[in-house]
Amino acid sequence: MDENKAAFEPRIIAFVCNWCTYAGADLTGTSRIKYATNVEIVRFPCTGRIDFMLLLKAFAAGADGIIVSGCHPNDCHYTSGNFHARRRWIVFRGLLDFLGIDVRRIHYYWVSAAEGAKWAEVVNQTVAEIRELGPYTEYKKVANYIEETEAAHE
Amino acid sequence: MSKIGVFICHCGENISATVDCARVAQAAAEMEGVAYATDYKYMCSEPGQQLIRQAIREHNLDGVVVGSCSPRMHEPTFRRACAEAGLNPYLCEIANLREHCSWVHEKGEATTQKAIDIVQGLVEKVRRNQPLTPIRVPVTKKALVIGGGIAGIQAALDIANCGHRVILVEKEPSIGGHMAQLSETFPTLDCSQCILTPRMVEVAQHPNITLYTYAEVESVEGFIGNFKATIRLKAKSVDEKKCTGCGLCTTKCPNKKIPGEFNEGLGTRTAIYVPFPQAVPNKPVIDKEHCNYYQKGKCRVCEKFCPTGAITFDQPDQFITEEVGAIVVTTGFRVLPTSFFPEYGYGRYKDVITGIQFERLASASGPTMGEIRRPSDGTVPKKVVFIACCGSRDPAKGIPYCSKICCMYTAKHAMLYQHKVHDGESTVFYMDIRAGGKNYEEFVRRAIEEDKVNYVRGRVARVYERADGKLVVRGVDTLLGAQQVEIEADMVVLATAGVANPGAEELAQKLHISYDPYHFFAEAHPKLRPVETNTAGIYLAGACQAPKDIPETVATASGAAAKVVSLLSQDDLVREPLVAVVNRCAPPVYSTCVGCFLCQTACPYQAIEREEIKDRQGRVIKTVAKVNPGLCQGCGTCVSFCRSKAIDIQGYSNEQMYAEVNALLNHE
Amino acid sequence: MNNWNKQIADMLADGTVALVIGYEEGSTPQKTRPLFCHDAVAAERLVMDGRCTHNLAVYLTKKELLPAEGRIGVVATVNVLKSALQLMQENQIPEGRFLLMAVGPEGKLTELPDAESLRQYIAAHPLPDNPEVAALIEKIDAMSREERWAYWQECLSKCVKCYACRAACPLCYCTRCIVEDNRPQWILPWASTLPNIEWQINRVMHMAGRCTGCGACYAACPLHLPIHLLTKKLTQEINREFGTERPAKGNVLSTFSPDDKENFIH
Amino acid sequence: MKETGFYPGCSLQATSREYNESVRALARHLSLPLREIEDWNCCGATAAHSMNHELALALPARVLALAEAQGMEEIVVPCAACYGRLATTHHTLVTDETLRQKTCDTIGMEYSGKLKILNAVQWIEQYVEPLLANAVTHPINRKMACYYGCLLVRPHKVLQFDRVEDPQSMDRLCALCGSEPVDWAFKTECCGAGLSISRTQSVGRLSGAILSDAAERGAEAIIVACPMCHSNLDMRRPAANRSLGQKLDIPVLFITQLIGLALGIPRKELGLDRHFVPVPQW
Repeated sequence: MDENKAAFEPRIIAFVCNWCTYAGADLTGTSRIKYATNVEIVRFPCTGRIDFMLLLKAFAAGADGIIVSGCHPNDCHYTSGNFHARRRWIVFRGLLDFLGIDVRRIHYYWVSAAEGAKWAEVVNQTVAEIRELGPYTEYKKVANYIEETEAAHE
Repeated sequence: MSKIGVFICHCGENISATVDCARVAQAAAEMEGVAYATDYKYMCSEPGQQLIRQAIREHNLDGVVVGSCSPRMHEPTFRRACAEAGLNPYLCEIANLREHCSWVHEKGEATTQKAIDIVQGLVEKVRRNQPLTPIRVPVTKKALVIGGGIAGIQAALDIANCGHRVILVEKEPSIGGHMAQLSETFPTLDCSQCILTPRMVEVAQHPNITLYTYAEVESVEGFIGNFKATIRLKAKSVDEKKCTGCGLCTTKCPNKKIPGEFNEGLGTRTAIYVPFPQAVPNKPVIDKEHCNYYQKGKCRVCEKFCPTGAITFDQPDQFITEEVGAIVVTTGFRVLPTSFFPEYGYGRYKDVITGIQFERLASASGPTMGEIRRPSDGTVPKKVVFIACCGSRDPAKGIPYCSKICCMYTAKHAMLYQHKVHDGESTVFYMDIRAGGKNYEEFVRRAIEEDKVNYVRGRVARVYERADGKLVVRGVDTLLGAQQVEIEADMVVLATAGVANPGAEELAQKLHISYDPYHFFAEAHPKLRPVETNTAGIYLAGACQAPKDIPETVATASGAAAKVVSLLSQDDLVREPLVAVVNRCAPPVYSTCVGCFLCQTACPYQAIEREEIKDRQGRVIKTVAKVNPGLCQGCGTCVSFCRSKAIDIQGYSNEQMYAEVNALLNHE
Repeated sequence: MNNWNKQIADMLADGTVALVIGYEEGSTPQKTRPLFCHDAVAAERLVMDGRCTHNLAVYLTKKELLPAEGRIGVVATVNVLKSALQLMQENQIPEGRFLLMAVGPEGKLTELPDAESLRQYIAAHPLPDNPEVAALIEKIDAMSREERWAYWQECLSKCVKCYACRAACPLCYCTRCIVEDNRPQWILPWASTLPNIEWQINRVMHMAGRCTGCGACYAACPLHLPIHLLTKKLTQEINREFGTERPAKGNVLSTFSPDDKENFIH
Repeated sequence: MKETGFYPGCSLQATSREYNESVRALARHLSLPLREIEDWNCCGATAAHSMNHELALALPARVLALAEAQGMEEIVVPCAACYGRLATTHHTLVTDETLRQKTCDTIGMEYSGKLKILNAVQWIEQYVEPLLANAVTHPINRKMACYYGCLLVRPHKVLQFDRVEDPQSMDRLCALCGSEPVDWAFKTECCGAGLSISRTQSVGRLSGAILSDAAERGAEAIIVACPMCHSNLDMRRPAANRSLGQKLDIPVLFITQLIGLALGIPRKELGLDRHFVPVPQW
């Protein structure tokens, strides 16, 4: 990997459901599979609980990338939370793309409680791809209200 | 200003090998709102827990973050420790420093920094945690069992024997279900009625069981522990108290040619009838659709002959309501009729029958007294062809699933036929033989090897009646190089697919339980919660879930009964308070919920109800959503759907999650 | 006086309705404006033609503007009817409270007393798609992602957060809008690019499967920001992904199909 | 009246000219406009789709694209084999965008998939049936066995036409012509199809079984809507009779011929004189 790219360590937030992906990530741990440190996990009861606003807030707070992951279709602990989430993401993603928000920075996965190895792959792959994309400067720029106003004055 | 305590566990060396635990504790001590932070070798050990309890008391902590293993491991342990020190257990959160950090990263600065971030996220979250109390739901100690087949009978008896009261509702005039129709049962060939009827009698005599036959569930309201069921008692036109069950009326009824349901149309019954001799209760009902008096206004012969004056023509349907704490659905299944199959003659050929009709022919109590005779002319068929998988495993027929019981009962039928007609010839067309079960494979082998049943692996394309009236079965033998075979048969028995009962969908909607594309009721979890539904307090057993044989049906019935008994043995139901709540606020707003109720379909548990907010005069000011904490399972789908953020979920509230996300990213 | 004006005047006179909401001549000949008729005399001023673009359905949820008792007539355009039907499905209009009426080409007044009649009338009177809107969306779709971002950033940086788009929309009827929720403060209250973008994303997501495409949001925007393109695009996406049929109960986002297709979840 | 495109295919130019003639006679008699697709080619039946998937799509796709380019909204394809190929290709192309693009590239033409493809029976149901009640002047009061064969209703998933195991559409049309459809068992059995030339004996056996069941049920004619079925039941009658050891003279008519007769169209115009087994005067 070239030196400059390696210098950038992306900040990534993972929104995961408690029953599948959180448990899957636990299994990665118990299996002692190593992965990149860039991802911080937030635990939700279900992907159905993940508010699209929280994704936007993560970007606003400085995330360079986001992982959303839950139970595979038909495996939801609450039977249909992931189906509701899937619909929400289909619509949301289309809207973000139309607005020019970089949808390549939001990665969606199904990771079950048995897929410890997959979780490590998911993290490493996402980190690599976001590293390739570089920091999400354009979003950070509008997120910073003060800098933005100052820029306008100049 | 909050006073959070942070406790970093080394987990021996499991965490401390790669994470600098002391530095994490140090960093935590400097976080806003943190009053105390420390690290310790084994936080889950008794001294470790004591350390937490002591710190809570000494520093008056109002929140705790334990940085340790996964919350899925020790969250209950640490929450209990907090509770012991007088802190509400829901004010304790676990930072997963082992599975999500120390075990998956190498030793280094980044790893320690990540641990600090995780702790920071949870500190911010816990600052916004609310003390919660477990939800208590009172339980009505009575169960409703819907359907009086073997599953319902077993479930009712098991529950009743544990000392709880049971209401058993059966829509037919007698309990017994399909099992009462069967001749012998595989793989032991013991007589079905001989093992079933004693249980039927036990139900009737059990002091804890109230039996309503000829009755149907009209509606169900309420939730776990607190259901209210309305039951329609269809008018039997016979006063059960006066009727002695002498049966004189059934011998006198002039309308004798009605195809009997119990004999699957192979025998007849009268308009006033008892479905079968061993029926429970053994008292007749009048089938209004076929009764001369109800249809034409004249007759009343039964009334004239009844020695006790039990006939009550003007009896209306009655409605009763029962309050119950749990419901078991055991409504069973049915098999497709032969008219479903155009390729087998659409039910036009009298001697093409279903498996259940064959059961009646083979049954000693059946229309032929157990002799195998053709429905068309009453002769003994010398050549019988059995066709397995009629409809089942055939996506073109809309039934891609395996009906599971047919392989076994077809083997049994062929065997019974060979036992009864010694010079008979039987052929079974099959796709695969699925004989998984105790002594099942041996049973099938016996049919093939000892009873010389001719098994042909292949599908039957067509059954047709030649102009001379002979049935011709045209199929293929795939083990003989896909050769076409044509067999003349005196009788053809179709192992037609087991399908959901008509009305299953309607009942599911009444009960708010889900069903699969084939209208079989859906389990809460196919493996780990096989007798529960998605609606708490409603359980399933038997073939209403999918075709099942008797042992499996009885096993699920006892399983469902165990679930019911464990529920009814509690005075109160205690549930985790991690449920959704619709906000309430001061007048004139009352709640920021605008009552669009679009959230109702987002809830998989029908937990969202309507609540009317009224003024002092009782006028409705506003109708808003209300989450029934007895039903809510805490998925939070409604929370992220609600536009005005009027619904929030305890334990994962908007404020908490927002704060956690921000805190995780809030450093350079 | 048109025949239908007379009919409405009669309804007001005999108390069939307590109030009629419709349109009257505006301050310039090119425009009409909303009119609240409380008596038969005022009914003479009611007009109905192609200039009536204001979505009157926005008043149906404003209790403070409506009489406490009695039925309220609405002389409606198809857009008003579509919004009213949506409001009915969302439990916002009490059954029988409003008498929706449409005026046909010959001045024939059609009463639409219930949801079913509304549904039929709307189905029989499809509104043509606005080719300009479609062309604009196509133009933006054709841009590179960076160009789209630059376009919207530039565009929405001008928003002054007056919330006229919200006020004009009949379906933005929440008692407390998410922008007024400060626990947490989902969207910063001041007008600056990011909060402006976040507000629009929220507004549009909340319209998913509900927006009737009347364009009132755009018409109300004092800065003429093309925010209606967002809702229109969303509706297009929803129609493409889940079909044009809306669920009979619930909403596009509060229902699902196990067969929903996407290509981005791995 | 809307014009319907017409794809005759090779059979209707050769062995089944009477099918072509009778379809056109019906259209003429009832003033139903038909326009033959210009420059049509072989549908590729049997040979292509058992050898080369790409070719099997490209051949029918060109026909479909031509029809579309010539401004047709729907086409009628009387030959059941052609119909099967065209309808299956249409279904494949509209459900698989990649294949559609690839096939369009191959043929160098565009096909949007908006075309509606009718078989003869569907065309009759849509245009002829509504007129029958008034137009039937010579009801044919005979017993008929309607034989659908394998191609007309299969694969059901693609064609979505009639009941696959027990089709009824021709039975209904027969009744409208004054005939009595018989209930029989061989409606969709195999006639031997393309083996007509290579294994005449097999065709004789299979067709023989069909003929004998129809005859035993009292049918006075067999009604078909497929040139292949017609050839096997009519032209291969000697082979069938040999296989049966009988001399069956039950005639085989196209559904269009039966309707034509009921409408009083002269036998010559319907091509009834072209059959091997003579059709009696009814």
